[in-house]
Amino acid sequence: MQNPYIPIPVEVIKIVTEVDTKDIKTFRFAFLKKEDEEAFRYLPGQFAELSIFGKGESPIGIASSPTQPGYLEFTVQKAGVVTSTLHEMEVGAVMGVRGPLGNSWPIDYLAGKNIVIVGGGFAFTTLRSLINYMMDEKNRSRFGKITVIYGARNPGLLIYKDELAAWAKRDDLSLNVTVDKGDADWKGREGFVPTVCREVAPSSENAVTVICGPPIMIRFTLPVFFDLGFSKENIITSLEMRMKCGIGKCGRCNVGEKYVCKDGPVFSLAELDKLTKEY
Amino acid sequence: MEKRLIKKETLAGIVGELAGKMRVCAPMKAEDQVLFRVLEAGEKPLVDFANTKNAPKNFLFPRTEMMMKYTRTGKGMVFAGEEETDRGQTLLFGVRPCDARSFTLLDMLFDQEKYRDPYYINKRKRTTVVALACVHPPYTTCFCTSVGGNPVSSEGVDLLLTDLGEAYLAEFLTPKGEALLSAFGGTPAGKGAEKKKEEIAARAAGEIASRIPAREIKPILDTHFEDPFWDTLHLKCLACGTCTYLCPTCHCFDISDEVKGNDGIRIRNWDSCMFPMFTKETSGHNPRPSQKERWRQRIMHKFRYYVDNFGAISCVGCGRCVMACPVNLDIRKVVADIAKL
Amino acid sequence: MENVEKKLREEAKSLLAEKKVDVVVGYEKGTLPLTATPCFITTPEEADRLVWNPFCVQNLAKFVHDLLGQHHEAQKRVKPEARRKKVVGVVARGCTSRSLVIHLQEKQYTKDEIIILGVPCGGYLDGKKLAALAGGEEIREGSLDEGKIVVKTVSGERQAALKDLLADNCLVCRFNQPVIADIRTGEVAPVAEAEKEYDPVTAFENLPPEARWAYFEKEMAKCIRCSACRNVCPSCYCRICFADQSQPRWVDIGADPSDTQLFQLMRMYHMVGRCVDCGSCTAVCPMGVDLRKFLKKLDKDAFEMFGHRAGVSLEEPAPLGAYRETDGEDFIFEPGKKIEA
Amino acid sequence: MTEKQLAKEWEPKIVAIVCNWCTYAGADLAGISRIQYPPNVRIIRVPCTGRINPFYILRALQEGADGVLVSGCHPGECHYITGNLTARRKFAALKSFLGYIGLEGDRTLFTWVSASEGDRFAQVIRGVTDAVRALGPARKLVKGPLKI
Repeated sequence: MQNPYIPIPVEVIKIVTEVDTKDIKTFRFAFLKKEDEEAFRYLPGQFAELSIFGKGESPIGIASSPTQPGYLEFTVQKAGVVTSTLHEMEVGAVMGVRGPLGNSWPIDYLAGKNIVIVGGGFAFTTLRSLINYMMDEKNRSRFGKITVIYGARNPGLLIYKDELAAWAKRDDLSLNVTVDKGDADWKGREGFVPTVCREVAPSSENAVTVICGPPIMIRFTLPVFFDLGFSKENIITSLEMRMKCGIGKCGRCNVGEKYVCKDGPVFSLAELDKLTKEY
Repeated sequence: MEKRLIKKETLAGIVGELAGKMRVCAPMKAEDQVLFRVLEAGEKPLVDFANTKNAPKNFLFPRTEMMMKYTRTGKGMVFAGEEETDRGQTLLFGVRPCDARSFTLLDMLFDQEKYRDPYYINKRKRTTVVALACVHPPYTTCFCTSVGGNPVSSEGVDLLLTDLGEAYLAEFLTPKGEALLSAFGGTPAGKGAEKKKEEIAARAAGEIASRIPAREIKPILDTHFEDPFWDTLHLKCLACGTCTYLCPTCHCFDISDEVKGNDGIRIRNWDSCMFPMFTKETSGHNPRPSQKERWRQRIMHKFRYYVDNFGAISCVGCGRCVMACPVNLDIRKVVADIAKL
Repeated sequence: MENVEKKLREEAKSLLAEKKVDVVVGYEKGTLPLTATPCFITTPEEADRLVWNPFCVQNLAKFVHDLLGQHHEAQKRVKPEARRKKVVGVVARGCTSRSLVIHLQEKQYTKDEIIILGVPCGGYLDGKKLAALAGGEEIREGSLDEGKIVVKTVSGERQAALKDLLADNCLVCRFNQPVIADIRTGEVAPVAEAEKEYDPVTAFENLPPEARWAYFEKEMAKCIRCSACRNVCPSCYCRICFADQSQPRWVDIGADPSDTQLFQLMRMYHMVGRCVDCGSCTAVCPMGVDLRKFLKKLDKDAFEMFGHRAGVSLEEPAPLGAYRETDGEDFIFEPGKKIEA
Repeated sequence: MTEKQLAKEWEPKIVAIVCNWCTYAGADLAGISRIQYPPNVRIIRVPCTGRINPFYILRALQEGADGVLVSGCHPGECHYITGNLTARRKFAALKSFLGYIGLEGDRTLFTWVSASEGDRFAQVIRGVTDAVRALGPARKLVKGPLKI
């Protein structure tokens, strides 16, 4: 029997400090064993337990896309015991990854539709995975128009700056980056994500929106999409809950009868409506 | 199925003898309590007792269990191996039918198709459950019949023993049970014994004093997630883990690491939905911020979510939580009150 | 006692009717024989549920702290002009009142937030002694009449004098009356043998160190870390207990006995001069750990070393928050001087 | 190696938690003055003995220290005026409690060494090392090897 609790050994091969406050870093891991890499088949929206021996595990969304073989990336904010230790690690360190876990963004459902991606702050990670997945040349034709609205509190807190610049140059993706408040060097858009969504006003015609961000942003963004005519089936988000096992056993992350780790983290609003309001 | 009669006075000796050959866990007196523990060779277990203070789930899902080991190297800690699961066969003697049923409920969770829990399953495979049917319900707080069990239930049992007076009727229900045929010996049981058992079963079920509408509350829970009922229910709850730790069906756990020198282990420990830290996130946000939400979770999990997911109530009616709750927050009363909503 | 109960209900009723309190924390009849359980009365009509008898075990000050603590937290999220005071009425005997004093000393709330319904106390029934009376069998019925406890079990009826079944801490309690009260509901209860208070501690001190260690080790091995002792204790109110902290993690929760020993040692040590010997922790422990054996030592030391009795005076702070220049120094190491264990 | 040999080669490990202003300076002085004392002590410097959480002492024992020494300024000489006076109460109660549960008295030791007492520091360390050596390796409250 395969033991779902045993992490896969990986090595840190690259670390990028994403934000000015230096508390969000992107870690790139390479698998130590080739067979592990082949077995680790994932889709955007899934997560994995980052496992630091002696400290424990922390569930983190996978930020890289399966179209980028050879490595896994995770963007991690320094917060608890595990993430703080991770932030002190250097290239070459060996640790563990356990996954992939959870469901994913519903790729098959998204196929053939126009996609509106709305991200806030550091919750942009699995959305980035989705964007890179869809923008991959093998996949791009499967999706319609792609609109991205991404906001952070200030320019220094925007993550994946290089990629944002690259996407901005593409004509098969409409990118709208905003900050709550700019600084002297900021030439882009200013304004909260919900406001920008209203301004951009993507059509709900054959469209699905994928939203991920802080609860307050989601709360104010949802009415905008209702007004634009998006149905609850076509608004998709990802939940966060404290997790330990990641496979629906340890009992803490359930919302109603669903386990966020096993049945989620991705739910449509229509699905969430059926669950108890405990998140 | 093989049925035998075993002379009453020989039973403890048979089990004691087995203890020399395999790992036998059985109820034993420990100061003023009766607890399951591993027998020494030849040690005779209690056969005449009400029920144990702790649930036998401890032998399949221990309070602390090692998951894996690792060691420190120049590059960091590296994986050094899984827990060695092969600890030979275990005989779990003297399990009450309600507790044996708890194993089938735990199987549903730990032995799900998609993610199977190797630690639990390996122990479960190697454990033979010898149950002692309740000829009389041991406590007035017993309510097994309200949650789908009964005093002579054979669910989760490999060998069921029913006290017929001078002898035990031994029913060897499964291959694991049949493996004990030669050790238990006895004489073939006839129709008379079977009839006597049926009488005993009917009488014992009738003697169950606590009856609660456990199966009736599912539709109420479905629609009463937000209800003023939850606002006061929890007030006297201490947020301790007594109910969940003694419960035969509670299975929540926490995973943590321990390090000594260059060696480390990852272990899992029982956790409890009653603890504030259970769902507290690193950010400080807690989706179940007070004991209200935690109590609701406990009730919902047992009587609603488990039914949704597995079609069974996650309670076997052993009454341990009723007797052990330090503030007498009686689950029987809670369920009865919900039925009135 | 009956008159006390009657007066208590009347007083609670009028406090609630006149809206002088939002809630009265008291005891009501439990669901098991010979038990009482904490209850929260919010309307005058419900006040008749209140009982006062020797089955009232837990120290209710814990709930006062919880209620007011939660209220203070909730008020932080309310605009200043909309903030309101919550007043909690509490049925308090000697030990409960001392815990309230500790809370007031430690500025957990102010005196105008509580109304103390003082009750005289002659001690409460000890669960272990009662279980022993019942021969370890379930108590199916029980009664208390004229100082005599009668219990019915499966094998018959047994009886004993109430005074022989009182908890050890009650037998040596010098606070049969509350130390502070707004309303007093009864005459002075009989004074216990307070002069024998520290006898068991002294006896334990006189054992050889290895015997003491063996006892400590044995008792701690019973602990299942359910936290009932900590959570029921009125003096244990840290928002996040050291045992729950993850940064740093002070104590592990795994299988090593030293972790449990350290958890208990440290929790108890936090009680120096703050333990009112209410016995709640010992009473609620599901595994029957003899916590009082150790806590009473801290009480004795606080009194002998620092002249402090917990929760007796509103002016005198807990001993570890203060000092005197003349405090004893016998324990200070001097090279060449031997210190006895 | 037999147990006897192990015991023979055993050297006590002692954790000394000392205050920055007096005892640590005293230890410095002992060093500068080249006063010899046994190398069994690992020093942890804290601002004041009043800052020491008693759990430090227990954790040191749990992690395998054979003895723990706490030392600060003499009463009345605390850099923070009264830190060591409250500490004195804490440690008096702790030591008494640990003794009560049967822990050897010489496992946890408390003393005062001022900045000018380099000599006394060395003496204390000698005394403490002898005392702990006489007790042998610690067995109580010690965390065992990692196993379930």
